[in-house]
Formats: sequence, C-alpha cells, structure tokens
Amino acid sequence: MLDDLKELYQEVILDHSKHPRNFGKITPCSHQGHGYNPLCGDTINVYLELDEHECVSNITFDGKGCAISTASASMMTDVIKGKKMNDANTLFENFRKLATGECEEIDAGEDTERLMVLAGVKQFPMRVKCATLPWHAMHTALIGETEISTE
Amino acid sequence: MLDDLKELYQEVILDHSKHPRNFGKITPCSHQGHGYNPLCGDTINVYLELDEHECVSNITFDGKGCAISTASASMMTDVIKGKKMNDANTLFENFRKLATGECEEIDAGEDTERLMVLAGVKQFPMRVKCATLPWHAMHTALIGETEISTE
Amino acid sequence: MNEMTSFDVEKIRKDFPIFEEKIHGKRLTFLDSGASAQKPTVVLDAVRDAYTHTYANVHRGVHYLSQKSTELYEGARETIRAHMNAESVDEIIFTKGTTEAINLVAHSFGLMSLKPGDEILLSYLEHHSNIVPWQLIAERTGATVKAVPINNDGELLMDQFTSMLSEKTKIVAVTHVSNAIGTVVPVKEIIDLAHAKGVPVLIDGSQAMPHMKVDVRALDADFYVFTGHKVFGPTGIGVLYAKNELLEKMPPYQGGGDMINRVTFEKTTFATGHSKFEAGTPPIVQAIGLGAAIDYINGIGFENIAAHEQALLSYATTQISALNNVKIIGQAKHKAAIVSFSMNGIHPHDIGTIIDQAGVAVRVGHHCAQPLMDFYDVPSTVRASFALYNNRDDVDALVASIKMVQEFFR
Amino acid sequence: MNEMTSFDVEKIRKDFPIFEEKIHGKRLTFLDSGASAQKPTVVLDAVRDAYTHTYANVHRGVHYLSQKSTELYEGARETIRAHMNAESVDEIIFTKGTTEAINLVAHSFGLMSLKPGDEILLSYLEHHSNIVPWQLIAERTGATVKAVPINNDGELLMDQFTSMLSEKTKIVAVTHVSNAIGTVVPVKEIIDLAHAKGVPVLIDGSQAMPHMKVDVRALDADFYVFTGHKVFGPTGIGVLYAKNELLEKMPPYQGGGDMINRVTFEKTTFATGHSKFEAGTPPIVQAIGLGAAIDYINGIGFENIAAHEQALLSYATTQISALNNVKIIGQAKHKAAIVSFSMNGIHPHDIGTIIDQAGVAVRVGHHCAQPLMDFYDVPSTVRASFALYNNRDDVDALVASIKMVQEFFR
Ligand SMILES: Cc1ncc(COP(=O)(O)O)c(C=O)c1O
Ligand SMILES: Cc1ncc(COP(=O)(O)O)c(C=O)c1O
Repeated sequence: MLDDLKELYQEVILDHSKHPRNFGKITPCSHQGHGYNPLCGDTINVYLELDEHECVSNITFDGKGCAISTASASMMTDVIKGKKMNDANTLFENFRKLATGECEEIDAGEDTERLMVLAGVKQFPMRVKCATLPWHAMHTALIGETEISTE
Repeated sequence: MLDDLKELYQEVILDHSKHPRNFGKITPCSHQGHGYNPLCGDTINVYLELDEHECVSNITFDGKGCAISTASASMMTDVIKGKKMNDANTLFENFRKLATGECEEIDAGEDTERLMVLAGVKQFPMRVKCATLPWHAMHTALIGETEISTE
Repeated sequence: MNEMTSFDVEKIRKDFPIFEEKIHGKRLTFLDSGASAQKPTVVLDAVRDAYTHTYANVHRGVHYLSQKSTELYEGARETIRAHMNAESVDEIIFTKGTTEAINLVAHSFGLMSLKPGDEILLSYLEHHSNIVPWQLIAERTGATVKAVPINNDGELLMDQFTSMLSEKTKIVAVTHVSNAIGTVVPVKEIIDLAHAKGVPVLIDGSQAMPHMKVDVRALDADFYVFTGHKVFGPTGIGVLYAKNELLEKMPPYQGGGDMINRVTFEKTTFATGHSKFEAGTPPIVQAIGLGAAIDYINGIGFENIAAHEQALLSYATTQISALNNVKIIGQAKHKAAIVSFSMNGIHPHDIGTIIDQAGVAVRVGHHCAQPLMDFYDVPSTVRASFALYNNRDDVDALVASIKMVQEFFR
Repeated sequence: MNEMTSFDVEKIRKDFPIFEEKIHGKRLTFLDSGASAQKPTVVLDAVRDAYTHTYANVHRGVHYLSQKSTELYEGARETIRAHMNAESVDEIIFTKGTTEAINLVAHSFGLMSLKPGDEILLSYLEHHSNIVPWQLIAERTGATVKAVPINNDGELLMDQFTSMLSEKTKIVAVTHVSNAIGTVVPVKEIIDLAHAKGVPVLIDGSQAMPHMKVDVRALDADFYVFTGHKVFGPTGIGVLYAKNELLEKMPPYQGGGDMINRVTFEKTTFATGHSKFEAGTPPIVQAIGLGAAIDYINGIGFENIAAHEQALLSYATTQISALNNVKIIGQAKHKAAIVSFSMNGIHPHDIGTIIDQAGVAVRVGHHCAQPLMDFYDVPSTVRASFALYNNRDDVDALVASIKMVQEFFR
C-alpha cells in the first residue's frame, strides 16, 4: 500500500513542503495571483516580477496549504524563475496536462524531471487540485486576473 | 374479478347514476355547497332549503361526476330530504366513517341499508372521495361554508 | 422494417421484472408509462451496486469510497451530456425532477429577467409543472403568462405563436410532447422563431426523452428539462440542461453545501458551473441509476424504439377508433405513443376502476393539464400511454376491457 | 449495561453489505457516516421491491399498482410522523434533503414574514445549508443574519443567545447537533426561550436523527428538518416537519403537479396540507426506503444505539487524546459520536490521503461549516464520525493510521 503513497510523497516533495523555497511576499510587485480551493479552504498567493524582456525576474508565494500544494508551489517557483512569460505559460499548460492525466509524458527540457515528480498526484484524483492550485495562481497572475478558485 | 365490481356498481347505484333523483338547481336557496375533486376535475353543487324547524324541506344537486359520485349524490338527497339539520350532519359523519372504513357498521335507522349500499366503495380506496364528495358539499352547505375540495 | 428484426419486444419485457407480477390475478397490461415508466433490471442493479460497493457522499472526500462514488455520479453526468449532446458537463444540472428544474429556471432566470408588463409564452398543451411555476414568478414580477392555443386535433397554432411572440416576450416555455394527448410539438421551429426575436426557449422534454433522441445543440434549446422516472430511471432525479452563457448570468436558486465558494456570515461567494445550482447532497444514487437507464435505451436504439412504438400507436388508434361511442382526443399528425379517449356517458374514473380489475393500468383524470381539458371541455380523459416494453397483447387487452365497460354500463 | 447485552455490533455490521468490501486490499474502517451513512439490506430490499412489485406513479391513479405505490409512499409518511411524534401526516413534507427543506422554509416562511431590519438568528455551529438559504432570503427582504457565538469547547453561549434574541428576531434556526464537531445543542431550552418572545424556531436535525430519538411535540419545534441519507436511508429524500398552523399560512414554494387544486391560465388555487409543498412527482421510492430505515433503527432501539455510540466516543476520545501533536477540536460536555481533530504541522488533506491507504475513511475539509472553521482559525479538520455499526476495531484502525501519518512526516 505504501508504494503509491511513496510515489506521491517522494522525499523531494516532503523536503519542499517542509522547507518551501521562495516563500514570502514581494511588495510592491508587478503581478499577483490568488488561488483558493473551496474544498479544503486552502489559499495560495503568487507574486511575480517581470523585467523589460518579459522575463520572470523574481517569483514568490505565500498562503496556507497541504504538503502537495506547498511542494508544488515551491518547486514551481524554482522552475519559473528566470523563464520568459510565454514559456511560463507553456509550462503551466504542460503541467496541467500531466497532473490531470491528459498527457502521460511531456517534454519540458531540463524541467521535465522536476515536473514529473509532482505528477505522481494523478493516482490521487482528489489531490490533483492541490498540485495545480499554485500553477493556476501563477497563470492568473501572468494573464492579469487576480483570483481563481479551483474545484 | 367481477365480484368486487358488482359490489361497487350494484344495480341500485347504476340506476341512480343513470337516473339521478333531485337533479337540478333551487334558486334562490337558503344554503348552497360546492364540492370539487382536484384528482378528476369533478364538481358537485348541493342546494338546500331549510324550513323554520331547521328541517331540510328541499335538496337538489347538479354538476359533473362519475357514476359513484352521481349515485351518491342522488341517494344522499333522497335520504336527507325531510331530515332535521342535526340529523343530516350526523348522517354525514356516519357515512364518512363507513366509506373510509373507519367503521364497519353504522346504525342509521331506516337509512342504514341505503348507506351500506354505497359503502362498497371502501374496497376501492381511490374512489372513496367520489362517494363522499356530495356529502362533503352538503355538509359545507349546512355549516355555511361555500366550497370544499376533497383530496 | 430492418430495425424491427433486431428489436424483440418479448426479450425486452424480460428486462423489466414488474411484468412477472399478477394484478388481481391477471396479466399486467401496463399502459401508464406516461405517468411513470417501469425500471429494467440494469437500473435496479446499478442502484443496488452503488449502495453496496461504492457508497459514500460525493465531492468533498479524499477517501476511496467517496472518490468512487464521485466518479460514478459525475460519470452519469457525462453520460447524460453525451446523450443530449450538450457542449459541457457544466450545462447538466441534476434536479429532483422536471418540476424542480422548471421552478429553478422560473425562479433564477425569471427573477433576473422579468419586469412588469413582460410576457411569458406557454401553450395550451402544458403540464401544470410548466404553468404554475411561471404563474408564481409572474405574480412576483408583474409579468404576464400567455398561452398559445391549439386546433381541435391538438396541434399548436403556429401562426398564433408567431403573432403572440412580441418584444414583450422574455421567455418561451413549451412542451416537446404533450403528456395528455401525445402531440409532438415542432420545437425546432419554435426555437428558431423565438431566437429570431432574441427570446430564449425552455423545452419540457419529460414526454419526449423516452421516445426520441434529443440533441440540444441541434435544437439550439436554451433550457431543456426532463425527469428520470419517465425514462426508465429512478424516482427523485431529473435534469436541467441550460446553456453555459445563461447559467453564468443566473443567480443561485437554493443555498447550501456544495454550491458555495466561500461562506462567512458577512459575505458568501458561489461556485460556478452546475455546482452553483446543486445545493446540498445531490440524489447521488438516483443520478447513477439514471445514467444506467440512458445507457439501456441507447443500447436498444431510438430508431428501434420509435418504429416499434409508432406501429403500436397506429394499431391502438385503429382498434380504439373502431369501438362504439369511444372518442379519441388529440389527433395530431405527429404524435408520440399516447392515446387519450373518452366514452359517451361513462366517466373516466368508472372506466379506470373497471378495467383495472382486468389488470389494465391506464391513467384517468386531467393528467395535470387542466387548461387542455378545459379546451376540450372535458373534466378528464382515459389515457393509454405506451413504452418500448408494450406489445400488441397490451392493446388487445385494453380493447377487450373497454368492451367490458360498455357491457357493464349497457 | 443492560441494553448492551441485546446490542451486538457484529450482528449489526452484517446488516450492512458494504462491510464486505475491501479498500486498497484492507478492511473498511468507515468513519464518515456524518457525511452520509451506509445502508442496511432491509432498506435496499425495500427500494428494490418497490420498483419490482408495486411500482407506478402515486396519487393520481385508480389502478392497482398506483394504489399500492401510493399506500407505500403514504405509509412511509405515517412511519415518519409516528417516529417524530408529529400530530398529523399533513405536517410531514417530503423534500430532496435537509438543504431543500431549509430553502423551502427560508423561502416560503421567510418571504412572508421578513421585513427590512428584521433578524434571523443562527449560530456559529451551522452547516452552510442552514446559513446560505437565510443569507439569500435576507438579501431579498432586507433582513439581517446574526449568529450566536460559541465557547472554545464548541458550546453555544446561551447568555449570548438570550441577549441576541430581540423583538427584531423573526426566526431562530439552529442545528440540533454540530456536524463538524459533534456538539449537542440544548434545543429545548432555545425553543422555550424563543417562544417566550413569540419567535418560531427551526431545528436542523440532520446529525441528530441517526443518534437520538426526536419528539417534535415534546420539543415544541416549529420546523424540524432532516435528510434521509444520513439516517441509513436512500439519497434524494429528506423531511420537513412543520406545524400545521404555520403551513396553513405559508405560500407554496415550488409550483407544479400534485400541489394544485385547480389550474387555469387566469387563476390557480392550491392544495392544502403537505400537498401544497410537494410539487411534482415526489421521490416515491426514496420515501419508502426512508420509512424502512426508520423502522430498522427503531427495531434496534435508540437507548442501545446511544449507549454503544457514547462508549465508542469516549474510547476514541481517550485514544486520540493520548497521541502526540494531535488536538481534538470541540470538547462540548454533550457530544454526539463525532471527533474532529488536527495534527500539528500536518495538513488534513495529507492525513486523509495517507490513512485512506489503510482503508480508513474519514472526512477532511471544512465540513460545510466555514464560519466554525474561521472561529477555530483552521482551514479544515479531520473528522471521524461514528454510527451504530462502528466498533472498537474501527477506533484502533484510526489510531494506528494516525501513527502511520506521524511516521511518514517525521
Ligand atoms: C447539520 C447539517 N445540516 C445540513 C446538512 C445538509 O444535508 P443535505 O446535504 O443532505 O441537504 C448536513 C449534511 O450535509 C448537516 O450535517
Ligand atoms: C410534460 C410533463 N411535464 C412535466 C412533468 C412533471 O414531471 P415530474 O412530476 O417528474 O416533476 C410531467 C410528468 O408528470 C410531464 O408529463
């Protein structure tokens, strides 16, 4: 029974959830997105700075979440930092497909491995939203909306 | 199978339904009651004249109804004519109990037999309202309300 | 006909356990499917299995049973979406039945869009469920209910419809098939005419779904409602299809669990999609049962069903018309397999009671369509309504029992 | 204890077929009855029998099946009347569930009696179903929703209740038992205090009915609602008890078939009693199933059930309290068998996912009681809720699985 669980809660995920990277606020910041999961009441805020080349020069998050959403936010910020805005949106799309099981595999270059780690969540349909919540928040920040709530 | 039916549609009932007694209106009349069965859309109007001794000096009915309700109205008017108002109300109560199966037998003196004929209806729960509709209309006329609807 | 070879009514009857029952010692002649249809074993099994193998509340749980239960429940929604050809599952709302679905639309869409002087356009063929909710909302908003008349055959007067449709009309709500007399209403034409004036249309599909394949996108219906128990599914479940663009604008109907985004005593925000309109624990197992019913009829195929039923209808019409003093009410050119009739001098209630003793189940009464009864100036009729499991023996039993009634009242 | 000798939980477990299921290969530890309870075989049989032996639509038919179906449906109403000790079956209205029942009262009674400035008095313990309908109606009428606070143990502050009850209060609506933390609310006292000021009271009995015998006349409740699926009955059915004198004054909620007296396009008049509030084909078979469920629990007896559940509750409370870093939320003196808890630094969703792998089904989340979660300043909790079929093995499995979670996140 522990196999699936170990797949979901891999060491790297537990590590990110216990020691989240890029945790905190950027004030003021150019882009901000808020994610809310009505099922558990969790909230994630994503803060973003774009430079003059539409590159993500800085990204952080804060809020309350489970191990999965926190690890996902932490790993996401690591991956997104330094990416072009367009590439960030493509990564969002790729990750969404992976987590919901729409795609089995993706090619996201050097980031593929890190995204695949989080994809273990697709064995746990009720937890997919936890993993995608920060990504949705990041996406809404980039496209200029302010709040999303997954369901 | 025809036994129950023959019990319900006895000759005397078929006769009353085909040739209803006391059919028509009394205008003007001192008391009037209207009965409506929302299940089938049937209506029965009962018209009454009380004399100075609170005796039913005349009673008629009109409206649209099935064989059971028409026969019941016809036989009822026969029975009620000449009765004291109080006795009419007691007969109503007795008949109601008989038709709904609340009582097995009643003692209504010389009228007992005629009332028992109609009581075959208790084998047909969905038809009890047809039999009691004119009686309810008569009762509401006497107690001074104008419309009842059975359900 | 080619389809008929693959359609074996005797085999189908075996799918419905009720036909093993004896009624007053007689074979059951069930001609009351218009009121509610019988259930095939696959539906009963789906219901029981849902309770015995995977039961838990839906949506809010991370545990196995809750997940399985949610999958089955949402799977049923997808089955219905596909069956009706809706664009998205967000457009499929589970209700208690047609009545609740229409009340939901009248209340949510009605309150939002009706002003004093506005008009709600219905027809004389409507069931009370597609009249009374509109009257209640008209009373509250100051709008007026109008009804398109019919001709003596029971067909909607389309020229009247066209002229009654005005800039005051805010919604048209008509039945797809009359439950009382079987008329098939040209709903596509009605929708096109209404849309040409920018008026949205609700179609009451309660009596259509058991008999024909309905494609809400081909019809371009704005709202399409039906009830589960008439389409061989469980009681306690119905469906409201509504276009997403309308649902987005509509306020919630009932409040409660599952339809919210965030609740505080100061301010509550609502969920989106179908969730906004599904307050509280839904009829979970009934939805699953309805999904199984839809799969069942699709397995048989609507061409087969329609061919079989139309053959029965024409046989029954011929047989009944041949009887003395029996008058068929409603003779529309396009009819579903429903025959309403009256007998000279004999009240429908007496007919119903007498033929019941022969095991023949028909509905007698106003069929929740009193305005239609008023139009024909009868308080009630006898209605024989057919479904895929009826056969010629049923028609013969009905005809024999009518003769018995005539005998009785001779 | 004397009762315990006649109460054999292992025998009772055999009445519930779901316990034969394996979850991820493990024994099912079902501690989610607060969300929805499992169904005994007698209920499943009642449902199936109703469909296979006596099925037809109710009320309007004179034929045999319709009559039998009506008898069973109305018989269930009488079962529930007797169980709640209502005066008359006219006071028992079948709804889709608690949520619909409360919406009905909020809408019908609320619209009739609320003016701007009036107050609706709730509590911090309420389920969203007893909050949102009142917010919707408050918004429409200009009334205000107020909520009585609780202490840290999760008990209603009765002195606050007394002082918040004013001449502005037009209705009090409180839960009998908190679904999220198990508090048993002193509803008799609340009703007496409210009645002293002439204010009617609605009691949400969703979580009380599975655990205790409720006598609406002894309580003198004006409205008492519950939902079938939590009391071992089918989904898609609930009950509104309301005093006749109130029902008589209340306008209809939904419009449709069966709730009318006479319909014309000009004017419609309504039925009386429960019929006025039961528009459309009701959840016939679900009501029959609910009747069977009520018979089932009465057969076991509420003294037995209460004694068993309270013993389990105290065992579970002791075991869980003894765990490191686990905090029980809600420690009212009077509690139903519900234990809500949180774990230091570990999110309820992660707990739920991990212990599910051990076959333990609990609910994690806000339990549709966000204001209560806000009070305790947690987004969600883990809730283990017990029913008559739970045993000590269930508690032990829960405790073992919590230890596993601790291991995992060490
Ligand atoms: C206290 C309480 N009230 C109301 C409800 C709502 O019941 P339902 O969802 O069956 O309408 C529930 C359960 O969900 C509950 O526990
Ligand atoms: C045409 C039509 N509309 C509406 C209804 C109401 O459906 P329900 O009673 O299941 O809500 C019916 C059946 O009763 C019907 O035949």
